[in-house]
Amino acid sequence: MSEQGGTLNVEGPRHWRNVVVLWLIANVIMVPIVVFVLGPGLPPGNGSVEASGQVTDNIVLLSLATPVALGVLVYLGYVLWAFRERTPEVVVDGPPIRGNSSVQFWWLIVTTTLVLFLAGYGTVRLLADGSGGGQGPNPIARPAVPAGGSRLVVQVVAQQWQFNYRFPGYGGVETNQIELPENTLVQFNVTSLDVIHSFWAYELGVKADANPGVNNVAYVTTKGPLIFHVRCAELCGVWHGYMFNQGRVVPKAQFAAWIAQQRVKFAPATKTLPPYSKTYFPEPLRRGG
Amino acid sequence: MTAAGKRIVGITVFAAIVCVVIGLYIGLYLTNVPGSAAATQTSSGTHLYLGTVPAAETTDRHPTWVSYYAVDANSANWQHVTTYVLPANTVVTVTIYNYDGASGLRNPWFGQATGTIGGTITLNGKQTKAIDPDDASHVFSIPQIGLAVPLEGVSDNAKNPCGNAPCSLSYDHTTTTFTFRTPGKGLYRWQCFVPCAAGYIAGFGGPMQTVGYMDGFIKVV
Amino acid sequence: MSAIAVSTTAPRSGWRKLIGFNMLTGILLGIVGWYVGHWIGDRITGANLAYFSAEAGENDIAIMLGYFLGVVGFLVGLGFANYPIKRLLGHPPSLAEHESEEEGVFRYFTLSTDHKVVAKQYMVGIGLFFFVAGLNAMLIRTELLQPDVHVFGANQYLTLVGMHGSMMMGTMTSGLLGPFATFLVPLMIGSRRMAFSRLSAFTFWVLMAGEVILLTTIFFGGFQTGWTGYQPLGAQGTAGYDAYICFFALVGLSMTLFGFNLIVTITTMRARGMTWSRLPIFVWGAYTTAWLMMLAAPMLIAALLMAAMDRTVQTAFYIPGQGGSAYLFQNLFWVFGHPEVYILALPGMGIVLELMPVFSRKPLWGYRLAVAGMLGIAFLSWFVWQHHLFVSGINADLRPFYMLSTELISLPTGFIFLCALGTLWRARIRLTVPMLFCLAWIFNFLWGGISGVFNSDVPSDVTTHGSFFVMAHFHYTIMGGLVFAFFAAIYYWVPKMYGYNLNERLGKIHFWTLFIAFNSTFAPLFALGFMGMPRRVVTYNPAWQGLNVWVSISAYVIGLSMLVFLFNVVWSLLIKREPAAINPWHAKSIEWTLPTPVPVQDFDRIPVFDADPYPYGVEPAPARAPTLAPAGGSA
Amino acid sequence: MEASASAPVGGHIEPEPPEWQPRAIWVGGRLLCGTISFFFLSFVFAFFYLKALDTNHSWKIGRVVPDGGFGIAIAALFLFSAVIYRLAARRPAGDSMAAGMIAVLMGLAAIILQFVEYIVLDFGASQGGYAAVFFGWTATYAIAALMGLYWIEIQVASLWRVRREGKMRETEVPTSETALLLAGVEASSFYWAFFVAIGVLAYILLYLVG
Repeated sequence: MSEQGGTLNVEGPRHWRNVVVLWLIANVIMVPIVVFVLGPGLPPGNGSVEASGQVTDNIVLLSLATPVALGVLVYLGYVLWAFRERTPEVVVDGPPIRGNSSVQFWWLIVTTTLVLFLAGYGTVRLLADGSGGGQGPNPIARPAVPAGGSRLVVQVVAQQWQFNYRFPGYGGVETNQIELPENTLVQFNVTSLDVIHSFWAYELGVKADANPGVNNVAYVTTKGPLIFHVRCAELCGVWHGYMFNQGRVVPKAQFAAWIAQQRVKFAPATKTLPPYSKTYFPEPLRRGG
Repeated sequence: MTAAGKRIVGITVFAAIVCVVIGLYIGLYLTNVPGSAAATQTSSGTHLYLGTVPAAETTDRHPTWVSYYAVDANSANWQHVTTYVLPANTVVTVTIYNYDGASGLRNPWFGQATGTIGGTITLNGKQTKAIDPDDASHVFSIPQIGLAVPLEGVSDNAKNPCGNAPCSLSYDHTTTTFTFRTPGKGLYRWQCFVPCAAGYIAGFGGPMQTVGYMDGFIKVV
Repeated sequence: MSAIAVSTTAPRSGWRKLIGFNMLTGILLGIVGWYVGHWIGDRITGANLAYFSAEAGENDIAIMLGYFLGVVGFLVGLGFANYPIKRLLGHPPSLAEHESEEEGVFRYFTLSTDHKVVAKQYMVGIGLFFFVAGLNAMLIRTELLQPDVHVFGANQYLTLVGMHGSMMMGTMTSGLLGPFATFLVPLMIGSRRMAFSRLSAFTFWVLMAGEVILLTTIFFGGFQTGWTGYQPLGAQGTAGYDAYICFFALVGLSMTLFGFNLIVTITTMRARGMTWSRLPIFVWGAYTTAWLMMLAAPMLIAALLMAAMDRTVQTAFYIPGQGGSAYLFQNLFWVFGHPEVYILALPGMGIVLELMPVFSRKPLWGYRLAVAGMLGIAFLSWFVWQHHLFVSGINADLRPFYMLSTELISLPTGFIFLCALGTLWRARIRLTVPMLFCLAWIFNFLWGGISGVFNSDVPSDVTTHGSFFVMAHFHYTIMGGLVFAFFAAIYYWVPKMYGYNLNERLGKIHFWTLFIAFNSTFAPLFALGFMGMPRRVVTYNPAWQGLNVWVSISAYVIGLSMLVFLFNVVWSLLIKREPAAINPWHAKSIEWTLPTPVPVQDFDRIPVFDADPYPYGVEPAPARAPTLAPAGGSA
Repeated sequence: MEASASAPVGGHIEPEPPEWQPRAIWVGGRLLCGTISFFFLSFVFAFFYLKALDTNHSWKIGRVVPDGGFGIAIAALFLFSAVIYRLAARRPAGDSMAAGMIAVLMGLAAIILQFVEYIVLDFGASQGGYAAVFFGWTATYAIAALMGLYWIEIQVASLWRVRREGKMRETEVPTSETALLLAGVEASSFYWAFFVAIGVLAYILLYLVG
């Protein structure tokens, strides 16, 4: 830009230096607080490997956002203090500064670097294990089975307004409760029978939309025993707010016992279910009644 | 009157109209919720009698919608209410007279009764665990406590089917009885899982989405 | 502008005014149209019930036709058909409606082609529905005082949520441009009028028709889908969803034509000397927004037409089992929907940057950078829409791209920030009410932007998506951004538009209560979202009740603060009526050189521009006020 | 400063520059093309999206083949209408009237033919994704075509009136009616040609690719 007018530091008190010093002080105070005090409390906690990953991610984002926010706030506070009109009755114009190319240049450099770093960092984290998000029918990020662990496929069947869970490895039994074995790579195949729902297991760091006719896969690697809450995160009709239940991560033996018991309990229903499939198109498709 | 005076009067009248409109909006629409019915206490325990009909009364707002009614077993008094008040931590015997035909389950899993005592229901006097999913007419379900009871539909070639509510016991119907233990105090919702809303995509709109027809609350006190 | 000055018919007087083309006739014909449409719909479907499936007692075809003919009747009654029919018969073009040459209050209830009248119509219309939507927000918070359903029905609650969202979105897309761009763009670029002045009136009245239609949803069972209207949930909705479809389609129509009108005006009708690099930054904001409105809104209309066809003639665009896809709606909706949120944000940025120089007494810092920022936002906003669908399972391998594009959009947004902040440097900041709102805009939008980073980052979004966190995020950007800019603009330009001052003390009370209550309402929602509270729920974990009560009470304070504003408006503009000075803010842009109220022809001569509108601090100071003879002051 | 430049001079009101309105019509015609292409882009997107997804193997349910004869007839009518009007718009104004009339009539014929096709078609709108796009796209296209035809018609009507009266009228715009008519014919023919190009695309996708 062809800027007329002076640079930032022509005269008077060294405002620029003051702002930078204040900003540094604010950072020295706030960043450790954010990283070490707020950080560990960030969601969704350490319920699973993926959830822990999200916590780390949130800490990184927050610790980068803090200096940015502090920069704006300190600057804003400073200019309001330093450049406020003390005699508002008289209208006096300020200096006609129309820009400063070096400030603009460095602003662009710094923000671009930040943004590219964030996007790169997010991509790396996402591609590492999928971060518990729904990845559609052909997942690109497939976490490895944990050492000494196993894997389990659970189908989440969402319908208005209840989540059911189907275990293809256990005779295709369908239950209205969910328990998962610890230290296991769980593959959730999320689908819906009617409208869009979203399977959100908060403590496990899993969220995957349940779309009718779509198999949306999300992975989670469980850690130790835990109670987790499942809620629907996509408006699905009148009982959307009531579409929740509680699940448990339990030791492997306990899980084996539980699933065996469920198979017996739901034997009559299992007989009538359609064969296990990644998507279902139940009749009637169109108009009921 | 001065011009300013006229404007003040005008503003006051306008403000009053706005307040009335807001009052009507809240009073007539927002808080217009179906009423409630309490379970009957007898010497044999707590009983709840419900009826499901293929269509609400002809005078109803939606005379074509399927609906639940609270039925008073003694006086054949049908009430169009869908909030049922039950005592906490008690065994309740529920009897549902179903006058509606079968429309089949979307998820056949709900053909099995769950959450009842013993996991069984009594259908027309016979004890059973499950019904054929294609014969299901409705499901009485309280998902928060894992209760789901399928209701068998009236046969398609029934001789004396009921049209609009109220339906007396002389019409063709199926009777389902089950017992369950109520949870602690609180408000629980119940719903149906059979896509029974005629005329709606996948049978899941209208009455299936509206409290007062195929949805309601269990108020445990 | 001879067209405006010449009147061919003597205006009617007294009650006879009511006979003719005006709002009353429009409403009456609208009602007639509704019944005619409904009747036709019943006849059509009566012949073929099975196919159109009207047996549910709710005939979507009849309702849609009723709405359509109702809108047509309303517009005909206002007189919108007169000119097109004349043209159809070969009459030569004209610019103004003669029917609307009423003087006085009555002209606000007619089709007016004076951009200043349309702007004031917009102001009142937008304000009305802004308050209706705000009332719904208060009611939502009332229900959320307790974790259970306790005041309203579960269905009514979701309808409230949907009405609040839809009405705010639909209204406030025109919230800044409607009143302010219509009023100011013709003044600022020296064009005296919008390029198509009837179209300008049309966009307003069609928006009002849409708003009323949305309100009628409560007679048809409401709609349970929220403002996003996702399919196939919408497809199974009651007839209340038809109202939603018609409302949003009309909003889309209004937006498209408004954007079109603005682009044509700004492109072709700038006065001599008003080069692109001298365009006031608010006009740039309007211009970039107009491109988004003109191109994005047609996709919304198309998406809603498909939804309407699914509901009426039984196509299967969104019915998965029949060859449709729920993703199709999500894609189309958000291809519109993401530009839409910048349609909301960009004019606000324009207003803040326009006002900053006035109250900093400095030229706008980095004008070209600000323009680049606006253009960059407008361009990039087309490439980010799938960040709304990160966990939907749609195109999972494209998520890194959308993450990048979403985060890239913070660069041009950063430009806007830099320009706002740079303008404050070494300034002489005057903390007037409009300036306070502008500064609050910076503060609020900062948090909106920073929380946006969490939503744009996929791993973090896995938790925040669909939760109260997202809700807090977009309220910080839209309410903290757009609504604060809206009030800044009101306090700043109302003296010019209406000719009376707003009370400053009440303005400051309004500002401080709103600013504090706003932050106190939405900051806790970030925490609630982080704790796992999903959006649009009627019930929640009792452990969250404390925070929810806090939020509800803060929301009520917002409501009270709005009542203070309302009182201020009523008191200052209707009762006290203290005449405003020509240039109360000592601003240097052209609208402040005109008499108050602005005469019908705006300028007697088409102005010639020789500088940008920010010549603050230039030595010697340019002559300000008294060059202005109040020539057309009484017109 | 513009402050002094804008000072109103009492009494005489300077009219706006006469080139503004024709230029606005020219730009408006182009912008409408942008709007309408984004509108139909949604249908193009729906077409490829649903075809690619083929959910539940329901892109086409049963035999879903539109009548190629209708397709080619409708597309040809539209195409001919656009070509003749656009070509005439580049020649003296008198020619545009006849061409415009033909264009309007052919356009109307195409629209009528479109609705006749629906009556004789042997598949319904609910027979899969293709049927949805087919009905949705062609119906909205036919209805949107009316808007373009209206625009052409007002040029034709004005030219007709000018011929009958033997002179241009005073307009209330500070621009001569000749200039406005020329701009109107030019812009409407450009828009109509563009609009018909979308129709041809619809023909290719729906009848040939489908």
